Amino acid sequence: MILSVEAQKHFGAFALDAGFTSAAGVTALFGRSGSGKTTLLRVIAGLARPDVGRLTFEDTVLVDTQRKVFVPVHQRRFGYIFQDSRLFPHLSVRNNLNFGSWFTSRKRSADFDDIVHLLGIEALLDRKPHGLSGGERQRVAIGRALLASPRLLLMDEPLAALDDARKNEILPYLEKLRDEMKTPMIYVSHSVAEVTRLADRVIVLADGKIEAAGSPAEVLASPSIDQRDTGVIISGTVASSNAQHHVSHVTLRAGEVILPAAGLERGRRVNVHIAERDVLVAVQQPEGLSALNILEGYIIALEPQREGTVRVRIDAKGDILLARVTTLSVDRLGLTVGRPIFAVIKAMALIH
Amino acid sequence: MILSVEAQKHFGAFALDAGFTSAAGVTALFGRSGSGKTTLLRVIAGLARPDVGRLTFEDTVLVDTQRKVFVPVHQRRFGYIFQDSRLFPHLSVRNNLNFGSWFTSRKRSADFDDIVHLLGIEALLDRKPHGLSGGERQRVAIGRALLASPRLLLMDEPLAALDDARKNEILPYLEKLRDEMKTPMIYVSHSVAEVTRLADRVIVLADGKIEAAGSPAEVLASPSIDQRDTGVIISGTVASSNAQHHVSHVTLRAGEVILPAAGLERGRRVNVHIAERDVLVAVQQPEGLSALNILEGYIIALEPQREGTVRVRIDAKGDILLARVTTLSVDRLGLTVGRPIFAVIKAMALIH
Amino acid sequence: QDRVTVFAAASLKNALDMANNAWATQGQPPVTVSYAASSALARQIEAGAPADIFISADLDWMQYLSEKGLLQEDSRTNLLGNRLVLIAPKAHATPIQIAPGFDLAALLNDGKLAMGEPNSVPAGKYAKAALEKLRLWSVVEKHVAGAENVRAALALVSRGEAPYGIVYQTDAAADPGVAVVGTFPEDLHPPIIYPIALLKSSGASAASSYLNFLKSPQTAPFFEKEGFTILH
Amino acid sequence: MEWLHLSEDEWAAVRLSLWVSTIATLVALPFGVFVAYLLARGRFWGKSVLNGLVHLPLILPPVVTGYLLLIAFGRRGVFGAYLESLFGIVFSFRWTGAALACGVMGFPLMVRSIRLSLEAVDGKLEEAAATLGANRAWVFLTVTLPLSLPGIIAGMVLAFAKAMGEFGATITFVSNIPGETQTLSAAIYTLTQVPGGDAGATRLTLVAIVISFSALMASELMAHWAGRRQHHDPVR
Amino acid sequence: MEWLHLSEDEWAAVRLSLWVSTIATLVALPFGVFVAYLLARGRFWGKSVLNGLVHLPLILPPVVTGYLLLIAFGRRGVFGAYLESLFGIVFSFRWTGAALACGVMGFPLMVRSIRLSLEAVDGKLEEAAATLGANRAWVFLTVTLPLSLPGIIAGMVLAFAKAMGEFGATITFVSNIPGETQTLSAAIYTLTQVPGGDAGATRLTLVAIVISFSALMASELMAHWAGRRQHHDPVR
Ligand SMILES: Nc1ncnc2c1ncn2[C@@H]1O[C@H](COP(=O)(O)OP(=O)(O)OP(=O)(O)O)[C@@H](O)[C@H]1O
Ligand SMILES: Nc1ncnc2c1ncn2[C@@H]1O[C@H](COP(=O)(O)OP(=O)(O)OP(=O)(O)O)[C@@H](O)[C@H]1O
Ligand code: MOO
Ligand SMILES: [Mg+2]
Ligand SMILES: [Mg+2]
Repeated sequence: MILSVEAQKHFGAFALDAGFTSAAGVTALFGRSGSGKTTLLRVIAGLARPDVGRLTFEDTVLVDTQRKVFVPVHQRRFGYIFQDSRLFPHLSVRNNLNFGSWFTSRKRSADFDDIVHLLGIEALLDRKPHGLSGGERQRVAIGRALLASPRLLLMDEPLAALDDARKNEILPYLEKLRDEMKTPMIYVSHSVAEVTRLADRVIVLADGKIEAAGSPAEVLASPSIDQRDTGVIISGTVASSNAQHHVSHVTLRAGEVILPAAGLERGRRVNVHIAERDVLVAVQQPEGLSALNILEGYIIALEPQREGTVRVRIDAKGDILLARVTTLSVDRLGLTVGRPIFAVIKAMALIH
Repeated sequence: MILSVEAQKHFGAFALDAGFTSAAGVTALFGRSGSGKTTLLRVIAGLARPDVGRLTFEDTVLVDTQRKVFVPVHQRRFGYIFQDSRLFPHLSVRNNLNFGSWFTSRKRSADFDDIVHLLGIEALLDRKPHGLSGGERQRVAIGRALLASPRLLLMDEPLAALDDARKNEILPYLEKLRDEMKTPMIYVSHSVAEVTRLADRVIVLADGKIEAAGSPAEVLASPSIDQRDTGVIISGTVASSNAQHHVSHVTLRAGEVILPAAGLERGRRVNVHIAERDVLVAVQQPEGLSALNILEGYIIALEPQREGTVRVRIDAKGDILLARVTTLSVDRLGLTVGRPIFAVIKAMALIH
Repeated sequence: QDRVTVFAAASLKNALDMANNAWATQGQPPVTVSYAASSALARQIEAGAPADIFISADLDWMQYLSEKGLLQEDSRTNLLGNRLVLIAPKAHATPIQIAPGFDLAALLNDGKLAMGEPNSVPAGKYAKAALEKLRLWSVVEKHVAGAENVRAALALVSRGEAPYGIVYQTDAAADPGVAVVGTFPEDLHPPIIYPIALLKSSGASAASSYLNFLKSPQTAPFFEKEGFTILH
Repeated sequence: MEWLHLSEDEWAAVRLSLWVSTIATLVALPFGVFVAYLLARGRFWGKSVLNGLVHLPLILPPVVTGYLLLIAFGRRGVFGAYLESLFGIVFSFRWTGAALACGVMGFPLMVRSIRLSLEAVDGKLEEAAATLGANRAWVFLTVTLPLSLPGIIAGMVLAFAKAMGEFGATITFVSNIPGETQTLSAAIYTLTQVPGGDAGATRLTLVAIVISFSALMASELMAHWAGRRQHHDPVR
Repeated sequence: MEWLHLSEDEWAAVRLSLWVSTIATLVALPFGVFVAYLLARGRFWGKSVLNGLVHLPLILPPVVTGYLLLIAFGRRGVFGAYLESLFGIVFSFRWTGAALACGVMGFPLMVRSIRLSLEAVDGKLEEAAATLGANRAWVFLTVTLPLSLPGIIAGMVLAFAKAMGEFGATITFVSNIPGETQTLSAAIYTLTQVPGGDAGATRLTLVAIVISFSALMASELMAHWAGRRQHHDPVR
C-alpha cells in the first residue's frame, strides 16, 4: 500500500468525503464535472488542507488533522499536472521544464532530451509561454511535471487538450513510467479508453463521495458507469506474438483473442478492454467473417437500457463479457437468458 | 455563402495561410496541436489582424488589408468560446452569463433559464468564478457565448473539459441551435465523433495551411486523417421509424440500415457516420447475427495502413464504405480487389 | 581642523557668498555655509550639528540656543539689521506715507496683504508688530495672507495675487516686479536683527577670526549692497 | 485629554485638511485614471513627455511646484485667468487652491498605482468582453476598471495621505490663511517655526496621524471588500 | 549654454543628489520588498500599525519627519547613538543622513507599488512551483518576485523621483551643507529663498528635470525589457 487517503473538505454546498488506499501503479479517477476530482488531487498534493483527514504515502504520515501533522507541498514532491497548464510566464519553455530540477539533488530519472522529443516541443524551448497554443502549453506542463522526478504523479486531465495522434504518442510513455520507473500515478480523465490502457485501479467519484472503487474490470462493468465506452476489462496472458501481421495472441479464460499489438513478450499479463458496443452476438457460429475473435458463451442476463437498447451479459467460460444490442435484435434473434451464443469481437476494437 | 476567409499571418516560425468559404451550418476545424486552429478563429473573431487577408460575413466586408478595412471585434458579434474559459473574475456567474445582453438590443434568442438548465449550472449562479471546477467554468463560458445572441459561433474545443454524459446533453442543443436558430458555427475539436454529428463541412489544418476541406464524408475518408475514428459519412433518407424499438430505418444507396434513433420524420435526410473500425467484412452472408445492418458490395481497394492493418474500400451500390481489418484477416479470408463481400455494421455504431 | 562651518539663515545667502569669496581670496581656509530656516538650523545645532557659527534671522532662535547653553556667549553680536517695506506690483505703485491711521484697508480693497506668517516667520512677526502699533492690525488681520517666508510673500505681490505686501527691503530690492511704496519707520517694530555667535562645539581654529572678518568693515559693502544695515 | 484640546483655528485646520484632501483625491481620480490609461495602453508621440510631466511634482521641490502653480493658476496666471473668466473658478487664496496643490502633488502617486493595476489586467478578459459585444469604452468600464480596483484604491490612499502631509506647494501657492487655506500640515509647520511650538506641533501631528490611520484602515477594508483575491485557498 | 554653466557647489549638489537618490532607492529596496510582502501576505497582529507607520512620512509634513529623524537618528538620538557605537554608521550631517531621509520619504511609495504587484501575482503559479519542489523562499525568489517586477520597477522609480525632489525632511535632518548634504533640491530651495535667486533656481530645476526624465526613460525601458506583457497581440 503506497498511498492512503481519508479526507473531508467542505466548500459551501459541496462536500468532499473520500477515502481510498492504493498500491503502486496507476489509479484512475473518474467522475462528472464538479464531482470533486480536482479537490481530491489538491488534498493529496498538499494544496488544500482537509477539514478532517489523514494521508500517508509510503508509510510516512503526510497529513493528520487530529495530530496536526501537515507536510508542506514542496516536501511531498508529488508532480502535479494541472487542468490549466500554469506555466511560468516569465520563464522560457526550457526553464519551465528545468524548474523542478533546481530544487532536487536527486539524479534525473527522466532525460530532458527524451521527454522534449516525446512531447514534440523541441522547437519551443527558447520561447516564452506567451504565444503557445493550448496543446503546446499542456505538453510543456506535462514535461515540467515529469522532469521534476516526482515520487507520485497527479494528473488532472493531462491529455484533454491534445489530438489523438499526440495522445497515442504520450500514453506509451506514461506506461513506461509506470512499468519501468515504477512511478505511481493518479490520473483524472473523462476518457474510459485512455484510462483502461493505463489504470490498475479505478475510483469513481460522485458528488464528493466515492461511488465505486476497484479494478478497472469491476468498476467499468458496474451499472453506475453509464458511458458509451462501457465495457469489460479481462486479464489474459500473451500466448504468442506475430510480428509479420503485427498482432499478438492472448489467452483469456474465454478463449484466445487476437490483439493488434506486436512485440508483447510471451507470458506477460495484459488487460484487454472490450467495449460493449464492439461486441456482436451471433446465435450460430459465424463463418468467413473478418472479426478474428469469436468466443463462446451463454447469456446470463438481459438488462434493458434506455432508448431501445439492451445490455447482454455473457458468461464466456468464466470471463464476463458485455454486448449492447437493440431490442429489435433481441426480438429477431430470440435472445433469452441461458441461451448459448457466440460473442464476435473485432480485433481492431481491442485495447490493451 | 456566409463566411469567406482568406488570411495570412506570421508568428516567428509559424505561418498561417488559409482560405475557405462556408455556407450556413457547422464547419468543423481539425488539426494537430499547434496547427493554427486558434489563430484562424482569432482572425475571424477580429482578435488578430491578418498580415494580408480578406474576410466577409453575409456579404459585409469585415477585413480587407488592402483597402484597410477592419471591423472591430465588438461590432462583429461573433460568439467565441475560448480554449481557456476566460470568465470575468469580478462578476458572479449570473452576470458573466448576462454580460453579452448588456450590449445588445436584439431580442434574446436564447432563453436564460433554458440554457442554465441545459448546462446544469443553476446552483452556481450566485457564485464568483473563483472556486468553480474546470468543467463548471467551461459550461459557464459556453452559456455566456450562447446568451450573447451571436451571429456566428466560434468554438475552440468547447467540450474538451466535459465528461461524456454532459457532452451528450450539450451536443443536441448545439444541433438545435444549428437547425432552428440557423446560427452558423465554426467548431474546433479533436474528436471526430463530436464533429461528424454536427458538421456540415470539415476543414483540416496542418502547419497553418489547409490540408483538406469539404464535406465530412469527403474529408474524413481521405488518407490525411489518420485517426481511430476515421470512417465515412453517407447521406440517406428516413424510410420509417419504429417507436417501440426506438430505431429508424434509413435508405442508403447501399441498402437499408437501422439507426438507433426514434422519432425521425419520414423523408428527412440524415447523415450516417460509419467508422471504419465498426465495419466487419464477411465473405459469405452472415446469419443469426445481432448486427442488423448487412450491406452487399465489392472491394475496390486494399490500402495497407501501419501496424498490420489494412483499410478495405468497399463500393456498396455507389456508396463508399471503409472497413479496417488486420492483415491476418485479409490473408485468412483471402480478400482481394474486386471480390464481392458483405459489410457488417453494428447498428449502435451509427451516428446521425 | 580649520574649515569653518556656518549655519546661516537662508536670506543671507547672496551677501554671505560674496563675503566668503573675499575671505577665500585672502588665502584663508574655506568656509562652508549651510543655508536653511533659522528654526531648522537651531534645532540641528541643538542635536549636535558640526557647526562653528550660527547666524539667525531673528533673536528668538539665537536666544533658544543661548538658553540651552550652546553659545560662546562673549562672541554673540548683532551683526545686521534690516528694514520693513510696503510693496506693490510695479504697475500699480504709488508712494504711500506710512503713518498711524493710514487707510491700508481701503488700499487693499478686497485684496490680500501678503507677508510672512505673522506667528512664525520673523518678517511676519515684525510686520504684525508694526501694524499693531499703527492700530491697523485688527482691521487688516483678516486680509493677511501669511506666507511661509518673505520670498513667497514677495512672489504673491510680484505675480499680482496680492495688491500689497510687507517684506524686507533686502528682498524688495531684488525683484523687478515690485516697487517699494513705503518704508516702515524703525520705531514701529522691534529692531530687525540678525545675530551671530560662535558655538560652544566649534572646533575650527579659524572660526573666531572668520567671525571678526564678518564684523570688519571689509565685508560691510557686501551686506549694504543687499540692503542690510550694519549694526556693530 | 485637556492636552488634546484644540483651538478654533486648529479645528478649522483639521476640517479643512479633511475636506481639501478628500476633494483633491476625488477630483484627481478621473484624471488619474485617464492619464494612467494613456500611459498604460496608449501609443502616441509624446508619451514619455506626458510621463515626465506627471512625475514632475515628485521630482521638483514642493516650493517650486507651488511657484509654478502660482504662475499657471494664479489670478494673473495663464490658466487661472481663463478659468476665472470662463467658469468663475478662482484658486488664489481659496481652499480650492489648496485642493489643487494637494491634488497635483499626489497625482504622480495616484497615476502610478492605477497604471500598475491597469497593466496587470489580463488582456484575455478584455478580448472576451469584446467578443460579447462590448466596445472599447464598455470593455474599460465593465472589465478593465473593476479589475484595476486594487490599484485605484491604492492610488487614492496615497493621494489622500500625500494631501494630508502636503504643505510646501500649498503654502507657496495659496499662502496660509486660517480657515481658508491653512491646512493641518501648514499649521503644524508654522508651529515648528517658533521656539516652544513643539507641544502644539506634537498635538496636531497626533491628530493628523489619527485621521490618516482611520482613512488607511477604511481603505484596507474597502480593498478587502472589493475582494480581488483570486488565489486558491491559501494552505501554507 | 553659458547660462547653463554650473558652479562647483552646484555640480557637487547634482552629483550628491544622484548618489543619494540611487543609494536611498537601492538600500530601501530590500526593506520595501520585505515590508510589502508582509503587508500583502502576512496575517499578524499589528499589521495595520505597520501599514500606518509605513505611510507616516507621507502623512506628516516633511519638516516633522525631518525632526523625528533628527531625534531618532541624530548623534544624540535613540538609534543614532546605537548605530554609531555598534556599526560606526553616522547619519547626522552626512550624505548618509540625506540618503536616510530620502529613503524614508520614498518608502511608502515604494512599498505600495510593490505590494500592489505582489497581490496581483497569480497564486496558482506559486502552487505550481511548490509542487515542483520549491519551498516558500524559493517560490518567492523564482516566481513571486520576478512576476512582481513591474511593481518593483515602479516603486523604485517613485522612490528615486521622490528622493530627487525631497528637501523638507533632508534639510531639517542633516542641514544644507554644500558637498556633504546639499542635494539639488535643497540647493534649489535655497536659491528660491534669496533675492535674485530665481535664475539660478530655474537653471537647477532644469538640471533636475533632465536627470529625472532620463531616469524615467531608463525605467520605462527596463519595464519594457522585463517584458511582462502577457497580453495577446493587441489588435485594437
Ligand atoms: N503570439 C504568438 N507568438 C509566437 N507564436 C505564436 C503566437 N501565437 C501562436 N503562435 C504559434 O502559432 C502556432 C499555432 O498556434 P494555435 O494556437 O493557432 O494552434 P492550435 O491549432 O490552436 O493548437 P492547439 O490545438 O494546441 O490549441 C503554434 O505553434 C504557436 O506556438
Ligand atoms: N474554493 C471553492 N469554493 C467554493 N466551491 C468550490 C471551491 N473549490 C471547489 N468548489 C466546488 O467543489 C466542487 C468540486 O470541484 P472540483 O474542482 O473538485 O471538481 P472536478 O471533479 O475537478 O470537476 P471538473 O471535471 O469539472 O474539473 C465543484 O462544484 C466546485 O464548484
Ligand atoms: O514633497 Mo514634500 O518634501 O513631502 O512636501
Ligand atoms: Mg477538475
Ligand atoms: Mg488552440
